[in-house]
Amino acid sequence: MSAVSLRVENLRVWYRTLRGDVQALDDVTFAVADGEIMGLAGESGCGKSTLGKSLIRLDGRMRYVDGTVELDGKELPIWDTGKMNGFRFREVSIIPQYAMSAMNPTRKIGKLVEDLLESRGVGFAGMRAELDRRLELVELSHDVLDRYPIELSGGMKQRMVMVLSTLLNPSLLIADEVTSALDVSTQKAVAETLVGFRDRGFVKSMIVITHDVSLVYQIADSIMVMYAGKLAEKAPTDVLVDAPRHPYTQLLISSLPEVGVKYADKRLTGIPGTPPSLLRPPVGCRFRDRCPLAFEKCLEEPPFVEIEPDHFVACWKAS
Amino acid sequence: MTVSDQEDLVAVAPAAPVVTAAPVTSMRAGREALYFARRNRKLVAGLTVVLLFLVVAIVGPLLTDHGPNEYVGPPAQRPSSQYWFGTTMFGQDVFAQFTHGLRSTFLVGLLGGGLAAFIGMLIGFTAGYRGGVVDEVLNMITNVVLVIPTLAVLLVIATYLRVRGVIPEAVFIGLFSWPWVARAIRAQTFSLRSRDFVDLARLSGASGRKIILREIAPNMSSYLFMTFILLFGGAVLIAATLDFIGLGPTEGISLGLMMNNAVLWSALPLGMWWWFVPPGLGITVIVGSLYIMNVGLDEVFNPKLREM
Amino acid sequence: MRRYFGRKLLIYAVTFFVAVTVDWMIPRFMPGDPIQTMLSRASLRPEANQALQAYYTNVFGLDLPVWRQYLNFWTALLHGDLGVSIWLFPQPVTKVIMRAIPYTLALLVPAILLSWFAGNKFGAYAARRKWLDNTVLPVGYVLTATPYMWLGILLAWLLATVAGIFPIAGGYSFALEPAWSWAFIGSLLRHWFLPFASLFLVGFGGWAIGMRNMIIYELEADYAHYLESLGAPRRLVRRYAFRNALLPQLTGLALQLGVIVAGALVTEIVFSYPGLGYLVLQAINNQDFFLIQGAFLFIIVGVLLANFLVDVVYVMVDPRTRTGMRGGS
Amino acid sequence: MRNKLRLLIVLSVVSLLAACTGGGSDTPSTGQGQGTGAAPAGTYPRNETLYISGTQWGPPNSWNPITDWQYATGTEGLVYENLFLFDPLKNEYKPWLAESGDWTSKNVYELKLRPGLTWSDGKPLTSADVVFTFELGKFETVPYHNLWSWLDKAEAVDAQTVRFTFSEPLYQQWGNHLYNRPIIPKHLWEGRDEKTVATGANEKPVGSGPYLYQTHSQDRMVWVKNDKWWGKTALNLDPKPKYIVDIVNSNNNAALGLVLQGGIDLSNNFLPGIATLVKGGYQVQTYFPEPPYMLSANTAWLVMNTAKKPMSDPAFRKALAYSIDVNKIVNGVYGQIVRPANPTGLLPNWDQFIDKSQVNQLGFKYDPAQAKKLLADAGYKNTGGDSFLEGPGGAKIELNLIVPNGWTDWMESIRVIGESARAVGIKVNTQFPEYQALVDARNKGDFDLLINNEKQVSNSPWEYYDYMFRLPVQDTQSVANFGRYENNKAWDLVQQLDKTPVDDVAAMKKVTSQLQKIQLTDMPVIPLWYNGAWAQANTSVWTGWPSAKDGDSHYAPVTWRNWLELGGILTLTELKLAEAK
Repeated sequence: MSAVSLRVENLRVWYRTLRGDVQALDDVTFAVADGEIMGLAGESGCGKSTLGKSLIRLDGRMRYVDGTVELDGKELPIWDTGKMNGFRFREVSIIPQYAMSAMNPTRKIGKLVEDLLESRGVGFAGMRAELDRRLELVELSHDVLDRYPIELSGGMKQRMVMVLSTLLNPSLLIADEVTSALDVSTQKAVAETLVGFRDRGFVKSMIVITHDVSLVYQIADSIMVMYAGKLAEKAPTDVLVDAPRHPYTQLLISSLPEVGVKYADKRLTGIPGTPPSLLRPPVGCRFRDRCPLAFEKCLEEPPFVEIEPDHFVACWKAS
Repeated sequence: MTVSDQEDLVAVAPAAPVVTAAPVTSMRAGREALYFARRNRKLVAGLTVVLLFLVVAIVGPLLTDHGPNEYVGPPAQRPSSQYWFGTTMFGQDVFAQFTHGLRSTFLVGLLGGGLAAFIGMLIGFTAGYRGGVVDEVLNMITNVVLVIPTLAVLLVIATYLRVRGVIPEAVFIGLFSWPWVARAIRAQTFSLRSRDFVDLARLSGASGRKIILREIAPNMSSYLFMTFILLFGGAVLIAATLDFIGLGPTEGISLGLMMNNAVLWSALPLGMWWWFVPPGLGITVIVGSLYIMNVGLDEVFNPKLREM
Repeated sequence: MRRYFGRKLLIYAVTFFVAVTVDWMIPRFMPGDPIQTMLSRASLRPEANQALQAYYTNVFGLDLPVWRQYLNFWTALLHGDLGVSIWLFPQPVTKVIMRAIPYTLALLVPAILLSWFAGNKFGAYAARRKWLDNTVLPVGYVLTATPYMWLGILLAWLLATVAGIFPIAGGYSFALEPAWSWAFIGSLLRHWFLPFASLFLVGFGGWAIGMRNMIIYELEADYAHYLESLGAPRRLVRRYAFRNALLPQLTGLALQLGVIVAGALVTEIVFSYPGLGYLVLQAINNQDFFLIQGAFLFIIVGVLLANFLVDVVYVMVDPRTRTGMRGGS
Repeated sequence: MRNKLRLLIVLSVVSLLAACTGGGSDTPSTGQGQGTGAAPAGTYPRNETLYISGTQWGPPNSWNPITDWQYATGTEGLVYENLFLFDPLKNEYKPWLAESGDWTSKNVYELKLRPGLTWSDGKPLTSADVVFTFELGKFETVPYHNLWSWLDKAEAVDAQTVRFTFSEPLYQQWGNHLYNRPIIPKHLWEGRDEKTVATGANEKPVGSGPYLYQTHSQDRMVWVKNDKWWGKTALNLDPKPKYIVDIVNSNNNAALGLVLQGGIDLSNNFLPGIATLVKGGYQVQTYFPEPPYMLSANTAWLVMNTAKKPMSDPAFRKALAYSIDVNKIVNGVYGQIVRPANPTGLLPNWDQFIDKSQVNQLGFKYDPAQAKKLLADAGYKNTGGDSFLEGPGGAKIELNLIVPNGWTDWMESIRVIGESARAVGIKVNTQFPEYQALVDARNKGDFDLLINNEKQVSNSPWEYYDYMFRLPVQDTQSVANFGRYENNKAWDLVQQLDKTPVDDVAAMKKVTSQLQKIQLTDMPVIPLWYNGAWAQANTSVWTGWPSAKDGDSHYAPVTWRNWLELGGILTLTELKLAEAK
């Protein structure tokens, strides 16, 4: 694949809670190439959404610990909300989980877009033509701009948000559980639209966060699996699906008889136990207690190494 | 309506909670709430103050061997070691009056607030759960009572009664301060009614009453509690107003009555501040801490608001 | 939207009807005989007393059958006639009340509006600004928890009795006759200020707190987070949050009206400000039920109107009502 | 938002203006007050204005001298005048409009008016006006209608002389009429129908007195001096203040505050704590420099419902009288600004009518032991096990003592009475019903015990005895004998007293002594204390207030309804401006 677009190195992001720090992202290192759509999968609470968020906006309780994020060679100052503003929307953008309620209910959508653009120093008038074009693209009539969010159906809102988030052609788009709220048929449409955006060059690269492996299977070039705040495995889609190397990935895939219908979200019935608390994570491999293959070496932390081109795994057995 | 109703609740009393639909039923959540409760400064502080006054209200009167209205000391004495809060024009012990007044204040709060909460819930739940015509009717009643200024009605009732006591006063206050609660609870019930755990109960053939008591109410328990606190404060303030106008209890004593007497007996020009400052201060502090307590509770039950 | 208003109007209509009926009952079902009370003030010889008793009973139409009295009350009411005051006989109740109304309005209208706007502005400003929040919160809570009359008493004592900066009582200086002179207007203002201040402060605290809490909810709302993720400046987000938070505050205003009016009444009493509240107290002390009746009706109608006003404003600012899609949990 | 705020300022200003116009709407615009609006821009110069308060209990609303329970105080006395004044301090009639008046025969009274009397509109005041005034009483609804049941005719002999011929002369009552009937201008009232006369508001009153209507609003009544007043020459009296501003009673705070700050020159309010302030160097003066500070205005009675057990038992009533610690009320509640009543209840100015020796022998005083003894002797025993007595038949005794809610001094007082009574074993509860409810219960005889002081000081103790003994008892007793005490002998004596000429003091004494004997042995009502003629004067602007000090004038410095003709008016004429310091 071509040049690297996003490079994340040793990223650590913790959650502040009264009980102490939850180490939601621990020493995460990976890269996304230009034009790559990377699926990001894992159980809920594995840190995938945290990763997504931390690339664009840390919320009140998230704390940047260390690590670097580079986008198109420029470093993203993700620890500094103020500095980060410059990159948001223009360089990095997000389609949030809550697209249904992402728009101010008391503002006409057009006005909302205008306010937003103007506030970012972009003339609304100048963008109008492009905006209309993209609305057509997602099969929204222009007059949605004169309506209030409450007047739109779920699917319409979803598409509106997609258009809005990508309006400034960001280099990286984070799509966080974009389909979970929708019914299967529209899911497909949305997924295709995402690809369409990439192909039309509205966005360079994309991280599609989901618990629906089947979805990423359809649209992603590569898939990255997380477990308990750490990366488990990253590989090109087919490789990961056909020949997963990490025991967790294997269980994840095998638990879906035929890729597609089921969600990896529900606790893996096959495996006894639950993911470890990230308040005081265990030393060594975090999958240890549940891992069928676990052995004493697992007490040391396995590195996330490239065992073959573009295929990274964090498991002593894999290497 | 629910959107605005939720909002109503917030706006009604400044400290009013917006209910986050997150049900706090499971033990874990319960324990967690307790955990945060103990660490919430607002809640702890507010609670402490209220309890402190409660203790004074309960114990205080026992410290004085004379009734609140007896002439015990020399008239118009400044606070002294003998009379901690000084004495009135007639040499009544202001401290004794204050502590007894606190009692009636708490009584009015509990009784009035409690009654209002009860009626509010009764109507709110029924309207919200049954819906349809019942809802329409109840909603109409609610709105009517809502618009009529409580005090105006209480004025009339008060003038009507020849002899008045604290308890009837509390009851009447309760009878007229429930509407906003009813509306808010109705809104909540609406949103909960369609939840699957309610459906489940309904399928399992539970009676409406059971469902409300077992499924819906518990899910709003935190919220109902906060509502009661607000009603408590409200009742206390209304009572104070009535008493001050001279329509309070014709027997016994209350904080509002103390202020009323202080003004009637021109404590201001005579500079007898110790007569009119304590009662007002008492009410303010109690109600104030109740409100602050409420914000605390809100933060406890409502993770979004917790400041880390 | 038409349905929305239709519903509201119906509610107001019913309320009005109920209120008027209750109102009508006041003098008739109170213990004792108002006429006898009035005459008991005149130390008359028994003979004269009986003659007058009969005469006045007839004047007040209290000798008619009850249902007749009720109908007459409505007809009279629709002609804006609320009967004759007993305490201030032979003054018509409407006239007596009309004299007091301007003072009450002069207190209420500015106090309500100013405290509402200022409170909201301030609360919004304080929200999520640590040190301000920590100072505003407590003060605000203390203020809203303060009984109106107590604040009034304190102000009266400190600023009028002790410091002597402001007058103790009355609507304008006792040395003046109403006139379009600066002296007179100034005097009006000086007498107006303290009662206004106590109303304003209590209200201010309440609204500030309310807004502060609302804003915090709004800033945590999804749309706020989305905007921030798209790098929208704080200003924009806060502007939206404020706008949205105003709506519940508006409904709150409607709900609080009754309480505020009550507050005005007691405040007037503290400063013996010649408004409606002071009048009501006098009417009560003098058991002039016809006057109480009138005042009661005025208050209710006032509150009803104000409520309706708020409704209209609400519809103007909240699209959800306008698009007829209000609510729907 | 800023512009919104601006809008608000505008709003509030607007509403303020509303207030101005509203406040003004009910008053004639400056200077139109009977064409005497000398006041520049409607301000009253402090050194020409007398501020009084404590007389007007509500917005001025009527200037009709006939309805003497609701006219703006001052209507009678300042505007409309009486034939005589009566000075209760000296017990003498002072000729006023009348120059003299005599009983020319047993039932003919001849009245001479002063020459040169004029109405404020310039017309002369003659005997025709006097006749007219009295003949108005022929209207059923005019309060003094019953005068005509014993007055036969009133006729003008000449411009100055009026002859009254009585079918049955009631000298005491007549004496009362002489200073209580404000004289009304015939030329303005002729042809007014009964309704207007009996209930009209009579705006813009035209009288003969030293002051004229200037203006009024809810919280004040303003009078302006009548420069053409006949009294200047005829009486050689001249009230100094050009304006009298009568401030409607607000609350005690305001009143006392204003008095202390010199905002009120004379307050006839009951102002608690005044005793302490008189000594406080506030330039506040009362009639007596030391307790009781105030003159006595009326007697507060404990009225017992004698139609009910056990109040129907004289022994019980007497015991109750002995049980009450009046001094505790006088000192505790009133701070000594009232004085305990004489056992006869007669006011100090009727001292000559009190049969001292008889009082010493029959009179009661605070003596719990004696009270207990009386009760025991009369067969009241504690058989119920509680700490209270039961009646001779073993009937439970639990009495309610009531005063109107909000009458704070009385509310405090009956707490004391309740305690006293309980101390001797009589269970008395205190209750504070609303005034109206109380009046109702009182008139219907549906009460146990209450306090009443409706009879004011007057020209004759007859008023008091009429109040105690009036018969027959009707189902509603609206003005007298609330206790429903029936004693024909007493009532005969009262009527006999009424028929005794006012100047025949000896004859009067003979009757009153017998009445007192009945009263003291039978105790139909219990006299408690003398309410004061509350008067607190601030001397910072006006001096020359009446007081007990010799050298000062001795009048009742009271401007209450019906008190101007008891000397209040003379208080005004005695005032001087304080020397500017």
